[in-house]
Amino acid sequence: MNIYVKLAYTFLGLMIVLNWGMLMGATMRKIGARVAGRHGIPFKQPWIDLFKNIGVRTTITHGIMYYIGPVFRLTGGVGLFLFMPAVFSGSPYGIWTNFSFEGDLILILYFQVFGMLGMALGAGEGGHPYAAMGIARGLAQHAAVELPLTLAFLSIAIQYDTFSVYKIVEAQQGGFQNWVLFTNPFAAAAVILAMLGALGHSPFNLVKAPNEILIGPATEYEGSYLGFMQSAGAIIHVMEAMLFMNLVFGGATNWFELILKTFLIYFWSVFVGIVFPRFKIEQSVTWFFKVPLLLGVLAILMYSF
Amino acid sequence: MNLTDILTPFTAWAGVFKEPVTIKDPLNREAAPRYRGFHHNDVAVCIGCGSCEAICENQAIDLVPVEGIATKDGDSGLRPSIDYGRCCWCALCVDICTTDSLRLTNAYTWVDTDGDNFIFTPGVDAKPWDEKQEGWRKPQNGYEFYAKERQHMSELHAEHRIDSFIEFVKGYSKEQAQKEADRCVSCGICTATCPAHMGIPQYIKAIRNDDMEEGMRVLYETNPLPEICGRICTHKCEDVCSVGHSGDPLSIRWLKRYIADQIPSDTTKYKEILGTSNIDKNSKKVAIVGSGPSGLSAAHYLALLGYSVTIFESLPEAGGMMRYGIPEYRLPYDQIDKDINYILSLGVEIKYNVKVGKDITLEQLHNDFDAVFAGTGLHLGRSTRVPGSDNKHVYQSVDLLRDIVLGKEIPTEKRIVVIGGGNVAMDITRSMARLQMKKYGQVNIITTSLEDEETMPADREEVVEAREEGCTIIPGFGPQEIMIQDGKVTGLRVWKCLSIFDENRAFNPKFDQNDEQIFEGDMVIESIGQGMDLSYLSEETKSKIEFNNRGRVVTNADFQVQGLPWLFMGGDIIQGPDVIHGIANGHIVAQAIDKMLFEK
Amino acid sequence: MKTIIEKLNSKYNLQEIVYQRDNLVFAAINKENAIDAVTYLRDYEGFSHFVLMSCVDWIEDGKFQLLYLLNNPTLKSDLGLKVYIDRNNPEMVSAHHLWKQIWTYQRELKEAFGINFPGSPRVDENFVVEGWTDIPHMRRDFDTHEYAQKTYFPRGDRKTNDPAEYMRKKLYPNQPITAKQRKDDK
Amino acid sequence: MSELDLNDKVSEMLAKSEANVIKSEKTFIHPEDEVREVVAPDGSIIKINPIYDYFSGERPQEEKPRGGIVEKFLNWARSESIWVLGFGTGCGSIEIPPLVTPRFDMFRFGIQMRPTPRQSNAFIISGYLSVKTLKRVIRTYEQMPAPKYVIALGSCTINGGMYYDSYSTINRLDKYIPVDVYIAGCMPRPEALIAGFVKLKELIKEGKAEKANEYARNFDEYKANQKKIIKDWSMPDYNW
Amino acid sequence: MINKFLGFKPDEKLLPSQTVTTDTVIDLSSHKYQKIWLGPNHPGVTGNMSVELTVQGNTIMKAKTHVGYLHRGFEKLIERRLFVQGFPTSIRMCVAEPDTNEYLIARSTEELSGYADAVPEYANWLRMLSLEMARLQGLLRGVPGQGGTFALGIGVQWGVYLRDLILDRFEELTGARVYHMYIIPGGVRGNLPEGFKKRMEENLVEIDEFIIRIKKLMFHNSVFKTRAVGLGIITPDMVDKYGIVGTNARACGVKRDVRKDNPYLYYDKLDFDPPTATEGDVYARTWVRWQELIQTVDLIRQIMDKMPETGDIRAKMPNVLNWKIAKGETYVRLESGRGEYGMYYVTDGSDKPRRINLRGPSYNHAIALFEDMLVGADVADVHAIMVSVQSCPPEIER
Repeated sequence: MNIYVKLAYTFLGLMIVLNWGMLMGATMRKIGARVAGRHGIPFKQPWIDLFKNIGVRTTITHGIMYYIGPVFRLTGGVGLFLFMPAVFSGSPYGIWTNFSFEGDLILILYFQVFGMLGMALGAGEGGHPYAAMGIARGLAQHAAVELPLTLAFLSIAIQYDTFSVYKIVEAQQGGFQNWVLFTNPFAAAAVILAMLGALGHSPFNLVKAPNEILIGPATEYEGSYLGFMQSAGAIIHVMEAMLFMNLVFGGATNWFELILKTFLIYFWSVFVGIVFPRFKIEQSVTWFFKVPLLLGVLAILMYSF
Repeated sequence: MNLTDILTPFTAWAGVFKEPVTIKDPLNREAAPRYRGFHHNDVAVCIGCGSCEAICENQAIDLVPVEGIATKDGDSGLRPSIDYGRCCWCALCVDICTTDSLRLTNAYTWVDTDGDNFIFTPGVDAKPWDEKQEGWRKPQNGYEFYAKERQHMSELHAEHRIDSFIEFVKGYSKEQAQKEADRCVSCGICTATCPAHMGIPQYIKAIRNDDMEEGMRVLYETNPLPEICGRICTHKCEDVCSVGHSGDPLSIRWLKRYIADQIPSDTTKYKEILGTSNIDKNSKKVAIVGSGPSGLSAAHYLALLGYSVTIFESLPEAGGMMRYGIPEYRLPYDQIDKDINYILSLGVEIKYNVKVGKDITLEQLHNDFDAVFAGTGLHLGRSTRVPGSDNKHVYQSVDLLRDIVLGKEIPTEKRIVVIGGGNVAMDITRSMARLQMKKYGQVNIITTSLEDEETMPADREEVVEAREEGCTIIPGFGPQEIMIQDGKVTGLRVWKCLSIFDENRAFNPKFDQNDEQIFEGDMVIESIGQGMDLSYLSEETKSKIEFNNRGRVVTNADFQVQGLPWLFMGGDIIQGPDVIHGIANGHIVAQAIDKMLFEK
Repeated sequence: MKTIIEKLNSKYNLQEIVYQRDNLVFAAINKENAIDAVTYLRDYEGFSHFVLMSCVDWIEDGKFQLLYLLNNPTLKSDLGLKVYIDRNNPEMVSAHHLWKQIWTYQRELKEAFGINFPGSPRVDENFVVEGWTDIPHMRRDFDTHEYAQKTYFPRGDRKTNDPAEYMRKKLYPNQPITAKQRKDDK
Repeated sequence: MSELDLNDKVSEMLAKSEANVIKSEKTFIHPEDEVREVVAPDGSIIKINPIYDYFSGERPQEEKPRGGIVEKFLNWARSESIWVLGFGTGCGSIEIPPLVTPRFDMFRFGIQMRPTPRQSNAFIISGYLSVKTLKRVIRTYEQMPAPKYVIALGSCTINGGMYYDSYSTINRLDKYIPVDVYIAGCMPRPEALIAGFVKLKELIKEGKAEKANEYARNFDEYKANQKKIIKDWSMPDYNW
Repeated sequence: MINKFLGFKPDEKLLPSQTVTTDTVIDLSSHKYQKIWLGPNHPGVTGNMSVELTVQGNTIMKAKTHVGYLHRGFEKLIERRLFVQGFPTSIRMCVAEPDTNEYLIARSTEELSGYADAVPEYANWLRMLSLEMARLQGLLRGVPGQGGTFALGIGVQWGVYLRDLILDRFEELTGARVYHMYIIPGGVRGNLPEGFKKRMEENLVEIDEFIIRIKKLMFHNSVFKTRAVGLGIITPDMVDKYGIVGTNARACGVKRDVRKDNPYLYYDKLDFDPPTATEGDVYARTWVRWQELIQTVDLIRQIMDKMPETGDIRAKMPNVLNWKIAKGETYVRLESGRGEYGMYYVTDGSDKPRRINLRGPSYNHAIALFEDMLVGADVADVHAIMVSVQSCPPEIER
């Protein structure tokens, strides 16, 4: 396939993911509102918010890293998309496999941290004490989440003897009994639990706890930077869900399946998040080091021998 | 951490299947029927008393003039304007509103971009909520900010008072007076209506503070006859009292009497309180004809200003109509003397039994004095001029009342008919009733008037009291004939009166001839009004002055007679029979004479 | 309660003892004995709950009246000890060692009335107003309305009319009636 | 400590306490904001003035609307996405919880709460403002990015309300920061608040809610008013 | 066991919080500490106040409460107002439970002017109803609000909705949602509207159901327990030392309730027993408040049962514009949702009070107690502790 056509498709895919991310966010908020007994925001709200943010006139700078923070975050999201197959079409060179390649799982693990690092740098430059505090919490928690997650991924990699996400997806085709969820339950369990931390909902959202530290890293961001971060957030949420879908829940063979599965995966964190308050950072770190890590270790042990 | 604690919270998700409880259209949601929203004022009912302004703790209410609402008796012409930059919607203004005109609707939305727009006059400036009926109104069930009922004035019971002329209204005790004074909202609307413009809220305040000397000073500022006025004033102030709009009006008259009663009858003490021990005299002299209320009032204020005042009185004692027209049970003579003695102690001289026009002419007075004030009053009775009214058993109430005071023999018959519905009619009715009681041991007196029960000019309590005393009062009949048999009066034939005035508000009674009644009586007393006796004016003087269509002398606002600048006339002969008007006239005349003599 | 008051009276010589209710007594005590008495009440008579500390400005007597209101949870009774201090030199012994919250009250009184409590922690810090330059704001001679009027731009040219005065002007403007009004008119 | 030192300390303390009985007219500068000398890493001594060194001293500039269809579209977006700062300045903030909860649910109108001034564009002044809060409000208002809107609740912001005679609260808000919409009431009901938002939306759509530019234009006037009552200024003239 | 085995729990001795006391010397220039401000522009603080924190990492070394952002000088303003004008002003002293202020003002003036026994019985029952409704609406916000401090927003949403229903009833009864201005010296300002009891009962049924839901959501919630248990402990010996009252005292076993100790209105005719707990931590305080919620619902039912059908609502009092009270002083208290709430009231024979002084429970809870409780706590817990001691800034600074 022509590289330009490929690029064009990837870009189209990115747009779909961006819009789906926004719609999904709105839907989740509406569901949350429904539990509380109200209607919640209109579905179009994220887009309006985005345009509004672009329309903000005042821009305040705190230095170059302050600009780059949101860019890093967006890069993290886009990077995840670029190197991960979106829709499985039976061929590693399919239209929606993007730039997936052998060993992309390792890159993906890196990109997961990338956004967080960008935020750290930008927020640090912003100079707000709450931003610094939020980022310290964020990094601590991220490390705690990353550990069981990585163990589970490694276990899956060992299971299928590959670091290619495409191949892992391919291996899971042919019915849900082939999903990692059933073939490697320990790794799946570790992922499902660690997912709660990765998707950043309660009880693991102390990073941006408004009760204590306003909204943490993003405290100083306004206008188009914030818009940037919102769109990055929308992409990342879908990408995280897509990653777990690909690795644990058998991937997607068409866009509809992708949308359904990412929705359900994302919904899982909302499902837990609405009814549980948030942990303090040492409590959440302890929690991740307890159950998910143990499961991750078990998963590794299961396939290492 | 156990499994229940992990799983139970998920029960909250049950809510996701329920219909949201959100209010669909919050912009048009009706507030509760009792909600305290925005103000509405029924401007037609409101009298602009300003109680709302007084009780507002935020100074949110201003009283502003409103176009199309005139200032008149009992209505200041002002209406409350409310600053929503101050209001806190406590509705105290509604709760105290004397007329119940102010209320809060249950409208609550007012959004504006300009903060200056939030001042408005409810009821005048049209607002979207004007038609709303729901909202906060004054609560019921015994909720009142000031007592609605006046303090009961203790009186002698009818049985005990009917056979004597002693004063039967006992006056307030201190506790009663303070409770009554406490009802006042100090609006001051009464001041304008009072002909003398007395400082009513001020002296009521003095009662609340139990400061009688201050009260006395307030009284004497505008009224030198407080004891008299405290008893027999026509209290027009009480008719407009804002407290009276939803409840009994304040007993302003009794409160005035209370103050005056508290000060002992001692002219030195009076002078001490009022600060009139030393008055700088000037060389001007003023003559006053008649020692009625206007004459005494003028004398008082002129004396205060330093004039030498001489009063010429045709009767043996001072007081005029107050003494010779009002029965003793309403106004005891010692109280008249109390007020008059103080005035005399200021250096006013009275020449008794001197009838101007007969013993001395007005022109002589003009020569001897710098100015002359004539307050000669209405001492002539008016006749109904119905057939038979020239009979000798038909009397004039004024004459009878005067004769009672003078101690003459009063012809008292067993059955008496009185024609008239005013206070004088009541006075003669009740006086005659007392005489009948003394003479025959029973009362048999019928009083009839043209006006019906509601429009009778007499004070309500007079009518009630008269009935208590056994008098029969039958209003609404017009006399047609005094029936005479053998030169003796046997009764009065009357027709039912349908209306008194015609379309042009001219006196033109209409009668229902089918409804004829005959009130039997051995004597008839006419009490339908009094006329003035201007015989002391010489023809020459008369030719210089003008008379209006009612036969009264035309004066300017200062009661200076047109054409004769040295002559002032006032009191009943100008204003009609009313003690407080007389006092007010006297005061104005005193000021005018002062102005005339010193500003020339 | 009566016995406690009597005991306290014999010990410290109370004045102005008022039984406001059965379980609420106010009494004045000398400035020197006040903290002593409060300590005694806390330690020996069971008045362990400190209710409030307040101050009343009796400007006409030139005095501040401090109030220590103590509560006895077992007797369920209150005792208010009043201390009069000189208004021109307001100073009182600090009681912050007795209860933990008293320094807050003393800090507030310092700001609101200008009463000094030497040794009380943070007593000079701002409590509720910031950068206050006028006389202490709770003193009676501080006129808050006047201060607000001249400081805070009240809106608009509102004008009100006294009904009696307005009616006089409308209905009988030329009749100078009372001595006072005569004076006003001139 | 020698006796002499102790005496000095005591007299110093006394002087301090005397000075505090009636505070004299002086400029209040917080200790952290005082001009001070610090040793730089290279050993040189530099003088710093925190208020002017740590903050931008620049005045606010007018930012004219671009106009045309783009501006119209943006105005529509702005009106449909009003982010309110979660700063309860007065008692009116008690009616904010009902707005964000099921009964009135203002999210459906595109109105959301934001915790930081940087991300908010509407500021609800919920009633009276004490001078102490006014200082924070000015600081917060200036930190909000333009275009920004101010909704003033209740009598207190219009003409002082109940507290017209209080020494501590201001009488009219528009002397200190420009106000877009006033809502009458003490306090206004949530329904009235929603009506206020509807009005604000209309204004934004019509392009009339440009009060941030007005603030920049009349900056000196506003500052003079603010400084007249905030004695304890101790902050830069404009808080970016 | 597994914790020990895995050894993930850090050695508690090494945690800084264990070494921090109120006496710890803090030298800011050592750069070990950072100063951060919580509030006043901060969604986490209750009302409009601020806490100046000196932190080391996540641990608070020192805390200072700053108040005065809501200062209006009520006590000064009421000195300028007539006796009847006091209550609309006073009600704004505490926005969370406004009726308590009205009652105190009314009761003080009645007591000092000798009209204390003249208040009609019906009015007193209505006063009690409105006070209990105020407590109920406060608790409906407060109990889930404690969950809200840990980001359990859903309970707050329910709670505020139900509070709104109670506000609707208030609107019906008093004519206003929040500032009711209902209890006036001498009585109250309105009778019970027709059908009020029925509508109230409907709401109470809904609240009963909510009480169960919130129990499942909060008190059977592992994460809530993890956060709240053992946090911000008040020990019984602190109660008298800091002047702690109300639920804060009851949650550590010191049973103090003005309704029981010095019964006012007709509380002695009602059957209730204030709930207590022994632990004295945030969880216990919330638990006590939750039980109080049940009890308040029950009390409202009892009041509606026992109150007379109708009657006079206000005593015959002097004209409000001319009302003067002889020289005197008193202290009146009641049990608000936060504890003993009292007013010291001095009159001097004029038509305005000489001095009033409000004793709000927050005055002690949110300054002296709160500052000392924060030392050694985590920054993330500041909000939770602040809400759990029920700080209410407008009543501190008035």
